[in-house]
Amino acid sequence: MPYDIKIDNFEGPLDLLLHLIRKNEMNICDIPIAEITRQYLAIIDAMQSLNLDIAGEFLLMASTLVHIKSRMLLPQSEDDVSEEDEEDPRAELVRRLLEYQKYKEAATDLDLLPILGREVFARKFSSPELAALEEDEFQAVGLYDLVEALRGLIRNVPEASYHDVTFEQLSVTDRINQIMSQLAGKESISFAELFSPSPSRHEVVVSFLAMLELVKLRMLRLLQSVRFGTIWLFPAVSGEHQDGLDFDEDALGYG
Amino acid sequence: MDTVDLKPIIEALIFVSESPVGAEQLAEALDVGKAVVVPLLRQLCSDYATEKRGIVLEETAGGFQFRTRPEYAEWVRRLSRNKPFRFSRAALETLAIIAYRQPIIRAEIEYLRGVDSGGVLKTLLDKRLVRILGKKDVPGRPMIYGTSRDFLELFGLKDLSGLPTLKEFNELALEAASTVDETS
Amino acid sequence: MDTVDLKPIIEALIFVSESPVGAEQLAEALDVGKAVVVPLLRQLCSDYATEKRGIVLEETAGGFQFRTRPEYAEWVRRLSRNKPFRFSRAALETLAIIAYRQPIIRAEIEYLRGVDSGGVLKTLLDKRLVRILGKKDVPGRPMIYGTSRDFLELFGLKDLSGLPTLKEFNELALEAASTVDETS
Repeated sequence: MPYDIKIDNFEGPLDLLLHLIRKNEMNICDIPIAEITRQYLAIIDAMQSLNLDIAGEFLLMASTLVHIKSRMLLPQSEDDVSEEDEEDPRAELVRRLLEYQKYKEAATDLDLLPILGREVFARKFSSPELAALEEDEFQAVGLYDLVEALRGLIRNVPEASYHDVTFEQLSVTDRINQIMSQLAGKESISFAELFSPSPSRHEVVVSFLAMLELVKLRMLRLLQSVRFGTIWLFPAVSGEHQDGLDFDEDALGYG
Repeated sequence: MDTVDLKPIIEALIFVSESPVGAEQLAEALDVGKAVVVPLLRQLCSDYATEKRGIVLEETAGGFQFRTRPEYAEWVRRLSRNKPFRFSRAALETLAIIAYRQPIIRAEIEYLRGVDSGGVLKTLLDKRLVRILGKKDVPGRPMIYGTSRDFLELFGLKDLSGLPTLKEFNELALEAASTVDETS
Repeated sequence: MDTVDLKPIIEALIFVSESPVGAEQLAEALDVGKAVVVPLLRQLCSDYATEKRGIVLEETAGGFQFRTRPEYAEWVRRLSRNKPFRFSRAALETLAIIAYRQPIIRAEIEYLRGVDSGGVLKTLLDKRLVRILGKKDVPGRPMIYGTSRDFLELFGLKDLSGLPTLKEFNELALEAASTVDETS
């Protein structure tokens, strides 16, 4: 009895038909269309009576089967059918079934291959050797990135904090000296390290101007390991680093 | 440079790469001709294959990659506590159709499978196993699909010619492809 | 189990682990005593050290790990420098907006992305995937952006009409959402 068949177990109507043909040991090139249609419809009916959702494709195939069946019943007319059109009404369905079977087998064959992450494993992660490298390799920072970092900082400054700090005005020159002494003896410091824990807007602006001045004087290099990452300040020790500066006028256009 | 010394360097370079490394890539990094690299790669492959080792050097997706031996899968899973994944039949069928019939459009896939395949197709695109090759010059200009490098890598294929041979059927297969039990 | 066979398994297990693997961990996964594993680990270490290989097995604080030979660091760096350019999410988003909405000005891109896009835009201009088409005749005369020939080449497109239509994609996505996870 075909009624114990669960439609969910089939990928589609072609899969279900292949199953029925095989189960009934029918000849695929000469499918008893009336019988297979009967069994197919019985399954669909059984499913519907259980109030199960049946995908449209299964219903479409049902109507295709009924259509083929009716064409098989019609007597062949010699007049209105030319010879090439005189194809077995089942021919297209048979082609599709054989074609489908081919890919179904191919799918099984694919599944038998040793699959990466299932039977075989590779090093699907960044090796520590490379991770270390990436940290070393800094990209030169354009002005745009600098302005972005500044904007980020200003955004973090609470409104209230800069209203009452007017008495302690820092000059750019003072700040230049401070930065240079902060950098003394160090390989680098981060942009954020320049500031007190909650800097005033004035402090941020002055620091920024001081930094620009130092860059202009080629006493400082600014580098960043990734875009939008932390900006690092390096003391420019010799002339060889001057190329590292990425200060084209274009960059300003984005600020 | 003495070529004798290049073999371990090639070994190291393939080892650190996340994806398969091609002979051209190696030749460029080593500043030698491809003709120097290729025989060394062959040698490395056979070194790993003949010595009883846990790792083999495989040619896949246009490059070379170290992989664990398939028979050790269970141990690897035990250590990493990974459950084995499996492909659904829908995904495998669709993948097979695309692999063997590419370039192919969605309507053709659906005609062959007899079911709507938009959802599976999207999943395969998301998993980067399938890619869009372009658009077909027919009304509606539907997208054309094909398999990706990741597909080759996943199935350990050198290139598309490495796909299992497609069996042509004139009748039902005797040993019918699994039906009911194998669904996931 | 014969201990002779454990060595390649241990090799495979350490090979695929992202972090160093300890002897206890291996013993547990292999279901043997630590006393079985330790001498095999020593042997593996010396195998790799004595044969002239590109990889060495190192014991670090957390356990055992394969590393490339330190003297090959320069080669590793050379290989990684040749790595193809990787798109960040931001770059891809921006490129997509420009590709589909060109000619477009920066303000429109930023309106769509909801974030400042100057940096990505600069990167894309630097990589020559995006070009400046001209200046818009509105106050401020903002620059108008579009995609380049390199962009078409990179994505294997003959011309812009080859871009997949969003409608076709939305359809796929919709169906994917309505199906249960297909490949797991």
